[in-house]
Amino acid sequence: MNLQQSKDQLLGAYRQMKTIREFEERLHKEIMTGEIAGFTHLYAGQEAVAVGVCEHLDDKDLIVSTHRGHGHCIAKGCDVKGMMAEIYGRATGLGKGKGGSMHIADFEKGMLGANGIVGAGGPLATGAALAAKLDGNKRVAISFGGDGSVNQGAVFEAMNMAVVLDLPVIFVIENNGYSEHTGADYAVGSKDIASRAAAFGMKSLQADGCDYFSVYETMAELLDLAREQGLPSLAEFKTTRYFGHFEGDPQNYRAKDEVARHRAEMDCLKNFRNQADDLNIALAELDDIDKQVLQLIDEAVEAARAAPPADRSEITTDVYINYA
Amino acid sequence: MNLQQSKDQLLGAYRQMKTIREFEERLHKEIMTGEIAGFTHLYAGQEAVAVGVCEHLDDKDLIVSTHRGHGHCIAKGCDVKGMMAEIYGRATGLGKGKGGSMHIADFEKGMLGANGIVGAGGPLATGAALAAKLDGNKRVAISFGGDGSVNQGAVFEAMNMAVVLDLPVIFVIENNGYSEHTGADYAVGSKDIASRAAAFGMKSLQADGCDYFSVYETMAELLDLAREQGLPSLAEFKTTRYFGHFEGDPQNYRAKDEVARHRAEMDCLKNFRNQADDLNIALAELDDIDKQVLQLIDEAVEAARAAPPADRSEITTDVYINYA
Amino acid sequence: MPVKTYREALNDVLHAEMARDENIFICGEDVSGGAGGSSGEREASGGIFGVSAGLLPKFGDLRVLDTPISENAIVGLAVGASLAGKRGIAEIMFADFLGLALDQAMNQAAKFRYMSGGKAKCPVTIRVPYGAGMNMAAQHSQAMYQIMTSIPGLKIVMPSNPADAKGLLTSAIRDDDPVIFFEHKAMYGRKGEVPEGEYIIPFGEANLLCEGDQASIITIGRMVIFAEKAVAKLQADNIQCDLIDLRTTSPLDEDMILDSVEKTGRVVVVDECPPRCSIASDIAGFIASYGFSSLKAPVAQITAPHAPIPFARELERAYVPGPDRIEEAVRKIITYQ
Amino acid sequence: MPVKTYREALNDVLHAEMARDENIFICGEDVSGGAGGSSGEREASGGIFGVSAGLLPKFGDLRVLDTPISENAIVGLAVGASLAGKRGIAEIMFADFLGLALDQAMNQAAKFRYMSGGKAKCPVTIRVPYGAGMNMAAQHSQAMYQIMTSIPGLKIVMPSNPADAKGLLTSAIRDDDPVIFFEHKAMYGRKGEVPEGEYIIPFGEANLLCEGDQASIITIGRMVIFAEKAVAKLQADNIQCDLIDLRTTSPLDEDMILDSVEKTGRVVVVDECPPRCSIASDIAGFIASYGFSSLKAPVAQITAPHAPIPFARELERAYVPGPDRIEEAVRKIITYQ
Ligand SMILES: Cc1ncc(C[n+]2csc(CCOP(=O)(O)OP(=O)(O)O)c2C)c(N)n1
Ligand SMILES: Cc1ncc(C[n+]2csc(CCOP(=O)(O)OP(=O)(O)O)c2C)c(N)n1
Ligand SMILES: [Mg+2]
Ligand SMILES: [Mg+2]
Repeated sequence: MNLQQSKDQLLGAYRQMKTIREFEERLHKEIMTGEIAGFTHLYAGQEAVAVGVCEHLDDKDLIVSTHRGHGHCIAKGCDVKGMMAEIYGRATGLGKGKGGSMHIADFEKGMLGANGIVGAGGPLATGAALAAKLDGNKRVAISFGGDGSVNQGAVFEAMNMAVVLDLPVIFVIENNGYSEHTGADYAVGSKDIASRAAAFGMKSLQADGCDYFSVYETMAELLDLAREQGLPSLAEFKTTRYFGHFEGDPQNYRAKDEVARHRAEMDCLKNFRNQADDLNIALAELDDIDKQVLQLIDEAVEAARAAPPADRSEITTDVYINYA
Repeated sequence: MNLQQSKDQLLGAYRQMKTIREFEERLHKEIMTGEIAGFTHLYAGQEAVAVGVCEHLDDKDLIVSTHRGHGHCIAKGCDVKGMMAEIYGRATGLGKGKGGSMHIADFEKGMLGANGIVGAGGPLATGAALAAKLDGNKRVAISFGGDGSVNQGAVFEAMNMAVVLDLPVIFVIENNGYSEHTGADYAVGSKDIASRAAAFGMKSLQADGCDYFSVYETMAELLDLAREQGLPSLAEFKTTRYFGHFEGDPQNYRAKDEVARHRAEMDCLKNFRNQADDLNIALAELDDIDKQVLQLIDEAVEAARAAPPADRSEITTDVYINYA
Repeated sequence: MPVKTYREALNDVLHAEMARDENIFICGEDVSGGAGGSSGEREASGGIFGVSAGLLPKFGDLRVLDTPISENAIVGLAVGASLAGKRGIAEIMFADFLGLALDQAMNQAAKFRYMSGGKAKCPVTIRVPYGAGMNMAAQHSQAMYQIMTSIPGLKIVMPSNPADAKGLLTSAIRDDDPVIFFEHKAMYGRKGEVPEGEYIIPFGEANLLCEGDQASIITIGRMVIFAEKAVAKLQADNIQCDLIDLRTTSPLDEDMILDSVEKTGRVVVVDECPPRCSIASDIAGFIASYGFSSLKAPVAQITAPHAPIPFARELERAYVPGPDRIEEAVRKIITYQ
Repeated sequence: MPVKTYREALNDVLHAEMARDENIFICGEDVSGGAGGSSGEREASGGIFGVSAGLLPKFGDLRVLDTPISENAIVGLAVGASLAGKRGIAEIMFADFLGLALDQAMNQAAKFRYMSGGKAKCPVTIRVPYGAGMNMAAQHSQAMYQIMTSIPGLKIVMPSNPADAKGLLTSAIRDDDPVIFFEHKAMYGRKGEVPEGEYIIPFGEANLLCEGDQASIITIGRMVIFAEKAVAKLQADNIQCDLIDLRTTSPLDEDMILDSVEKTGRVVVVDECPPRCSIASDIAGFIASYGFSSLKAPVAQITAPHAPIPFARELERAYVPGPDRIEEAVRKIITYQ
């Protein structure tokens, strides 16, 4: 497939990936300070998937994300400062500090929320796809999920439902090799995620999730199926995560050098830089973006820190009624 | 495969099928009288599956059944009179009249219950198989389910779990073409049930569910896998039901002549009789059995009618505590 | 006013609302029935209780969706679409099956608006036939509304007659929050007068069915019918009660409850659930906390026993609270000193 | 007596019971962790809260089963095996995920014995880490015990300290009925004295933590700790209360509740749930019905508000009932005339 992307688009994609990376690297540091509450699942390492998928989408398209949602949010256009403020539990957060890291959403941007329930996004995305279908305007829905989520009944039901009702939903499975502390090859009976799609009667493709171009091209094909024929499909992207399952995870289940090796060999940003020449992009242009991104993240953290904490009076708003 | 069955076993199998058939035909009539409460799902037409499976099992093997459970119960050795009494809501019923048609069980016989929740049997049977595995005595577990049940998340989860944990459970899917008023080809996205097993990493076979021998031989192979190697598998049997989904169903979704055609062409008892000669069985022997069965069913109905109604004092027994 | 069955009243609303707003769709197992059947008759049933009859021929299979047996995905389908601008109506064939779909109702539908700081709305209606009385045994007879009432973010509705069925279902579909709409299976055939044209009953407004100052009978759903029978007998003995049909348990018409308790000081709460964490205990507790100063006698809680629902006729009849128990409870509390 | 954490106390019981009875197994997501990992370290975590640490090396992977993420099948696995002669312990990582497994708990485990007329037994224990207080937000902080308490056939247990954790988990595993065992996430690290050797606390026996005749504070789980703080402050002002830790909500120690109410006539119920159909309302209702004659003041229900659980520190802290609210409620009801 020859998918011409304009230079602007390419630089934009790089910027998105870099933004996600720095957002997460910075959070990883900030969490150590104890200033951030709750628990946080970082997306670093998987950026090419979120961005390779979302580069095809506009605000009318819908995505449903996971517990590891920051990357999807940024790729779908959520405001980075609003996200950071939310993670810090600030009144200025995208959810007024009520949702937190696992529940960042921006409905205006077609981002139907990170989700703390593994697998719940499958049915929700089929619903979003139904909305798209009813509107008849070629919108699509994406269900992001991990290798662990494909063992959840909800996801199987959703896949079957999507086929039965002919819904334009794509199940994007990010296979980072682990669900929490358990290896994907152990928990996925067939050891083969993509082939499960066939059992439900839909097409599937598998590709390298650490290469932006491979994700982008794979999605182009499946999105065409969804937009033009209204059909569901599944994409499995092999990828890796750089941090623990959640912050604080000692990762005893991973070989000592695994992350370092993946960072060295499978890094999506490096991959992109390595291809810069072929793309007619000067490394200096990328360096510039890097600087801008770092500044943005700095500003986001500063703004979050300076922002007022979530407002107590909001505890009982946004839910329909209060009882004595 | 050449599976020699003794004449006694063959006559026994025929008797079982005939008992199920007459049990259901009789219930179909009795329900009209209004004497039987609740709603009842009849198994007539599918007898070869229950019997072809259960002929391989003894009391130590475990089965989990469905809302359409009478056939499985009889085939697994439940007392026919106790069953009839249960359906009549009598104190002498297998569950003292507390369970009813959809919840007949006999744990001594390895019959872990009919079940009103479509798909719930999948996880339960994997659990039963785990018990068998822990005991290490080559017991197996069977999960009976319909073509509708294979769209239920619980069943998918169970299949994956069975593969991941290597459990000796066989998912027996009786594809009678319908889940309630909906065709199997509509609701099963892939239109192919057996192949779903592959998605979970287990073997599957498909066979004629209206022919006792075909069921029996298919199961021999899968049971071998389960007993000798401890592995799960799936069998899909194509079959048909002679009555409505539940008693009272006008069956508008079925072609007018479908049941008559199936009764004429796909009947498991007729199939068996047609092969009697080859099996060295005289039709008179089968006629004898028929008579005995009819008498048994008569007696069961008479006994149920004569039995005392379920005992009110039992409303709050068999559950651990009463509150004011 | 025309006389209709509860089923017809509900069916009328579905027709009227789907005609009014093309964003509304309905999904569930066999909501039309007949998909993939050999007769080719595309609407074979219109729902196993007939509530969705005629929708498929009128609104087509894009908006009337027969689904596989996948309760969690059915609710998720309706929720997801409702987050994305539609108004989904999902049918869960028996309330008992909410056990499979609770995540989508409780962790998804109920929480989106809150978690997003008010950015999301989720105008989904989940219709659930519920209740005992038809000998459908332990897994097809549960009320379940006590469980759903305990979940913040959901509105819980249970009409006790055809007119309310109309007014409340209309409100449910138009509501911007998720609503769990309980329809009692044993009431589908019941008849009653139903107002013509648009008819809306707001949530949180209980219905004072009759007035009296000796006791307050507070109840919901099918229990209202039994309470009415009890009231008739009591009236024959000149015992006059307030009879309150709560209509919705969440929101709850706290004012009407407290006003009535203030007047009578004596309360019988009637609930089809087993006793623990039930609507009966919830209302009794509410009164113990907020109506205590008016209370002159113990609150009588009439509930099912703490046991699963038995199958046999004799057992189920004794299991489900009936008019006699209500009547007896009233007679007892009005003499309490 | 040795001092142990709540986590250690639970872990000790799992070790002791699995050693005692080879019919016991444990299953759940990452109960050992490390299956299929690249380090080859087979027990990578011993449960994300560490409660099942050391079991895999000791009892092997036939009895310590890491499962896929399939909550409904996890509970079903344990239930099915328990029907077939084993004693299954299933871990559902967060109580909130019961929304996915409710069918197996409610429609299966809870009902088999009854539906079979007493022929079945289902000695399964479902362990569920629960509760707010760690800023885990709306889908990882719910209590859920009110929902489970409403289901006949289940026993509901929630220890408030390490010793009770030991005594109650031992009872749960040995019980022939299904038990939902709630472990508060914020208490795993709490220390306390734990009796050595076999230690069993029977279900349905509440713990009277301190005595006083001015008010009865009735509570459970982590709220016991907050109630103890309130009591300490009240005692400083010479206000003496009964403090009852229910330990199990089903069965419920009705006698201890009624005895205390008879003595004090004034009650504060403290519950981590939102108000509706909660344990707070359940106990308040129970007292309104069965302890009314002793009651001298409104029953104060201290609960979370009717809202999902917010994320931010400031919000969650204000959301969860704390010592101040309990103290204040006691001060208020003891002066009620
Ligand atoms: C229903 C449910 N079960 C369990 C969990 C706990 N949990 C959170 S993330 C996770 C692993 C998910 O693995 P995967 O889908 O591969 O996503 P990844 O974390 O690798 O991004 C688990 C078990 C949960 N949040 N929801
Ligand atoms: C969880 C659940 N959903 C729906 C139903 C209602 N129901 C009972 S049987 C049935 C159809 C089952 O179809 P299938 O599995 O093919 O079995 P069959 O009736 O053909 O034997 C349905 C939808 C149920 N009992 N349980
Ligand atoms: Mg993963
Ligand atoms: Mg079928």
